[in-house]
Amino acid sequence: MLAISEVKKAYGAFDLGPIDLTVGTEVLSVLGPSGCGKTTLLSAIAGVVDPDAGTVTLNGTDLAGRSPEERGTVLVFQDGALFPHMTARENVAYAAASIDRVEELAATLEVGDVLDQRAATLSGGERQRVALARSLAADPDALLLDEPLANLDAPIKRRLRDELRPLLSSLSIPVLYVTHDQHEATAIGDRLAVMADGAIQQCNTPGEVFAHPATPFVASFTGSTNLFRARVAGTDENPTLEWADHELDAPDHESEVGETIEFCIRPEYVVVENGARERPNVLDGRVRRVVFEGDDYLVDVAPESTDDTIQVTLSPPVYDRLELADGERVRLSLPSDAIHVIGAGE
Amino acid sequence: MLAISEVKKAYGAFDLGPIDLTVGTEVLSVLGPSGCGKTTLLSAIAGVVDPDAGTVTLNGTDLAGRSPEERGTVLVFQDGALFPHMTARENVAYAAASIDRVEELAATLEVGDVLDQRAATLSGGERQRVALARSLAADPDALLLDEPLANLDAPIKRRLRDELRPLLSSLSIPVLYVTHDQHEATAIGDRLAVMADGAIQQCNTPGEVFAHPATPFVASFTGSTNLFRARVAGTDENPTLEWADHELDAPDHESEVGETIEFCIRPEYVVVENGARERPNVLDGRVRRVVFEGDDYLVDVAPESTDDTIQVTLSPPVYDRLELADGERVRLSLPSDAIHVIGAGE
Amino acid sequence: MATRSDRSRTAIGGFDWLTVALVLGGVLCLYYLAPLVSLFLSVPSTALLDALGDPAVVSAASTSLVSASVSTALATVFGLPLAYWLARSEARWKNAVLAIVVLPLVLPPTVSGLVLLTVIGPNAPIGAFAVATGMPLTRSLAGIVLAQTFVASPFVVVTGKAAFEGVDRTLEHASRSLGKGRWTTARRVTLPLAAPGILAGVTLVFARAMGEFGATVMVAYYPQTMPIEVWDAFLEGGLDGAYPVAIVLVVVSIAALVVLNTVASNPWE
Amino acid sequence: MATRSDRSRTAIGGFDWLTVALVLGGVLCLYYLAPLVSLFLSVPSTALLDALGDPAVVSAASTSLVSASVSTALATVFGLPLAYWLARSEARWKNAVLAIVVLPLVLPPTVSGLVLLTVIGPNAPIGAFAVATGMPLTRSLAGIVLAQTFVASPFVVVTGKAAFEGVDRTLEHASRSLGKGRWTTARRVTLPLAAPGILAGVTLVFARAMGEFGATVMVAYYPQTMPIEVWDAFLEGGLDGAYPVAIVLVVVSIAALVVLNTVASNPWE
Repeated sequence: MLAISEVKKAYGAFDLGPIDLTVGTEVLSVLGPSGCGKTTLLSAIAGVVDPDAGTVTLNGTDLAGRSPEERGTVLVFQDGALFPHMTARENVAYAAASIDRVEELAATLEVGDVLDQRAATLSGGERQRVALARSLAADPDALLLDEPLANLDAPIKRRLRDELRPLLSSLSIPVLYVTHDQHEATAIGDRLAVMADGAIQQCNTPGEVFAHPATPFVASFTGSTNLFRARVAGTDENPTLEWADHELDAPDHESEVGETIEFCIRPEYVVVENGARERPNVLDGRVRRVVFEGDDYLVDVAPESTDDTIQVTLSPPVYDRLELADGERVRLSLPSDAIHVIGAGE
Repeated sequence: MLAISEVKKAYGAFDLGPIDLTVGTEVLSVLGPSGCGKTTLLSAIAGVVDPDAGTVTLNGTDLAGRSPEERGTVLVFQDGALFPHMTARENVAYAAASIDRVEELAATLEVGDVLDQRAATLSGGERQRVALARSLAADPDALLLDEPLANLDAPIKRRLRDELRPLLSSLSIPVLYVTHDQHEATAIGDRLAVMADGAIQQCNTPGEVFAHPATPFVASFTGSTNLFRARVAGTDENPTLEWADHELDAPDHESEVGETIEFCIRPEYVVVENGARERPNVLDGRVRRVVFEGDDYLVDVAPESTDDTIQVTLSPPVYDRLELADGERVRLSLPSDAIHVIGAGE
Repeated sequence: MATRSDRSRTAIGGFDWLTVALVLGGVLCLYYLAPLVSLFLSVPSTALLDALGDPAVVSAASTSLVSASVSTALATVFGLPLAYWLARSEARWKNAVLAIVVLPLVLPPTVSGLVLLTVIGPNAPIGAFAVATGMPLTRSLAGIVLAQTFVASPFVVVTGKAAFEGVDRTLEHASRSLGKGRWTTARRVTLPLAAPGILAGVTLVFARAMGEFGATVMVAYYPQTMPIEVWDAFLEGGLDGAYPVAIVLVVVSIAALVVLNTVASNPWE
Repeated sequence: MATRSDRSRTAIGGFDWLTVALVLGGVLCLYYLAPLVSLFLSVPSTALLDALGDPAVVSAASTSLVSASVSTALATVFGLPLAYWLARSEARWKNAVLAIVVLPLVLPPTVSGLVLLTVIGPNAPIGAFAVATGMPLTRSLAGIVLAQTFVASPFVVVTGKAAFEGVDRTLEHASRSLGKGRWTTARRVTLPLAAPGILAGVTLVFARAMGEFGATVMVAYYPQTMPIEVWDAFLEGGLDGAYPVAIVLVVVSIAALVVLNTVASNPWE
């Protein structure tokens, strides 16, 4: 188990932490925008940067004062950080206890046929595979991956990501996986920590983080684009929100009647209704813009009587059936169990 | 109109072209993996690289032999390429005919309040906004954008992308927009050219490219992950494909009976069936893996009797209803009009 | 497990590299610095002031200043365009040109003086012609300038080249595509951004020209520049005679260092 | 529209910068090269062979080779750890240390010799002590080495620093996190990758030490090194006497250039 407690690091104007995280024998994704401190956190754990405060313990051992090579934590870098004066084989052998282990890892990561090439001649995907083989060769007690797929083309990224998940799980060690890509973070992590401005905003299962973001930042960064301000109109038995002149049924939440809160609903959960009957959580609006994203349609709808815009994600087969045009009137339903109240909106 | 004809450029081992493209007063997205020659193509059009062969004409004028400054083509770079020794205002004024124009463009791109900052102090999004203002200040006859949003964080990228589309359309000049991101390419482009290995693989509307990829590369790069080999079993009135021991109804296509072809179906179009009745294009399988991507579930299903895996994209509300577990039996339907035959599989 | 024991071994056999580096490096820095401090301690300020009034010293100082300024100007005018070409060209023979530029940097100064004499000496055709026109290229200010330029001018080429390479080419492409020609781009984008590096190159040329001894002593012992005056004074009056002039040259060197570490961009930083 | 007319103006006022750069740069390159060619043309090969057998020349050559080799070794041992520290440290006083290292590079060689004499001269405490022990630091091989080290050693520090900076720090972090200590990381990752740059630094030190004149002439006129032999021969026998020794030095310089442009990584490339 990797336990990070109260770790802080100041870099000029930027402050990381205090960070508290506990990683069991699982893959914990750390998701955050560039410059949020993800890499600094990994560096502090690996010992290549000295934290200003806080402790890192791995399997019960306090790592304070230990050199990077004495920690059992192995880093995997964005570009692989392969030693350019060595072949792929020499890179893996650099960390491996035996030649057999090199061959075994090369087989696992499917790089057997590029082992005798120099690092510079490898493709991006091969480079990362060799880098992973090399890091596994060091027999890590904890693996720290820093955006390992960030520079790969989409299809290779997708493939390697799908291979990585079972591989990382099979290691049965704490794995920290840092990325700025929400798809990667959710696909690879058993749990997901969202970071912003040097602080962990939320840490939970990916499903929970996506469904119930703890802060407006998490909501927005995980693509919960519908984030609105409303007034609490009812609680307990009858939790409702007053948003413009709509009254929305909402799941139970902790705010008081009369309080102004923010609520969000993921654009995948908004439903375009066919029925004409008036129901709770149903509202009328006009299509303001349709964006085709290739595998999705994003439809922005301006509801009557508010200035907010609701975004709806429609899968292409659904959109093909509806054929929404700009300016067209639509009726939207916001399912009450998809509504999530974030808390007091400042 | 920007017309590129037979443009070629060799760079060591890499060959670009021959490229033929015609861009009217529209936004043409050029989508391709890193190193496919997108940037070289833009450089050849802008005149900062001399093509080995071919002609580029803009509004009827052959640009051959013209310096970059005499072409009326303006480049926008990935990192903005703002002049670091100038403020944002000086950057825009560098290209602008008058001070009024600077203010006007700053207002359009919402950078009025950072105009007096130096380039280095701007955030990524501000930098690209200033870069766009500067390029519009030069009053371009054609605009060439080279991955302008590639280095931005997801929410800023999405926002700027959504603003860019109407802005670029309003210019009424040919716009070439180069990117490796399929979502960006489809969201921004009126048309979409897919590039690989220095050649245009397909150029059409985004909807057409996604629905009917011309080559296996286009299919795979645009996320049509279900790409299988089959035998043509019937044509004309009764076009069918034989895939393992399934017979699939398919749309009309140009192959001959008995030919081996590749066909694809986008994972968004595959339907998980509830009904028990046997129908054409319905097959049984077992769930092999479920990947949660945050806004989608990717479900890999192994159909009985083939080694192929079918990927299904389910939106979270749909998945929530189905709750598929690993190993569970499911029935899939491949709607015949979503099947696309690519051509003879080599 | 092998890796694990390897780890402990490294830890136990630990050897403090930082201390070693700082001790060895400290000795070296002390070796550079101590003689200078010692120099300042050796010279009474009255002797310095007396020396500064000495007509021979004043003459040497003005000869050095004029010749070094002219050499620096020549080096900049001829060298800077070459530096830009070296920074931007993709020609194959670029490296051959660079080797020619580096040659005077690795040539011993006395040899530089000697080879110059084979061209500008009174017995060589060009030198003889110059003597005939009454403007001899040896034992003259012209000779000093020629020697200093030969020895010092490569600094502005190599440092200027690095400065131009430091200007992202994309910025020039952006400027051109915005409708500005080569000249406007150079004036408003490339030169301002390369300026600190170019200034460093110019400073190095001036410092090297001011200090030039080996080549000058061969080509133009007279009129005496300051380094030759140091040598002459040393021969005549030993250390005490040479100190005051040397201190002036030290001050010039330190001024150059200050320029390199402030307004200019130190090429070794 | 203003931009459009601006464009045309630039085009019409077009001025071929490439030609200007190549003409000015060509003149400069010719100025570097012509004297050397002229030198080779001036010396009959028989004279060269005769000179190479001259005991004075042989003695000077061996003195130069031995002293330059020792100076280079000293510079490398003391300078390389400092170079690594300068490349990796984030200490504030790093730039002050760098300024001290650059100081000998901008100091005139005669002044360098003079300031060294204030410490190692027979009248200075250290120098007097050395004389008393029978190993004088002036007019001796030791003095030559001290002068050459002072003047030449900064090259290995600044070039080595650049070489170490060229090694991505991430690679060192990767090696450490893979369980390898500082020493293994240095030996297997940092040094192999920095080697061409370090070799360039060592080559420059050797070339500079071989060519050292101004400081050596002050500290140790005897035993004569080759640059001093060139000067001496020039005083005695004019150009013709100095040519053969000069040619040997030119060959050494060209060899250094070849090393810089092949196995080593030319710091100015």
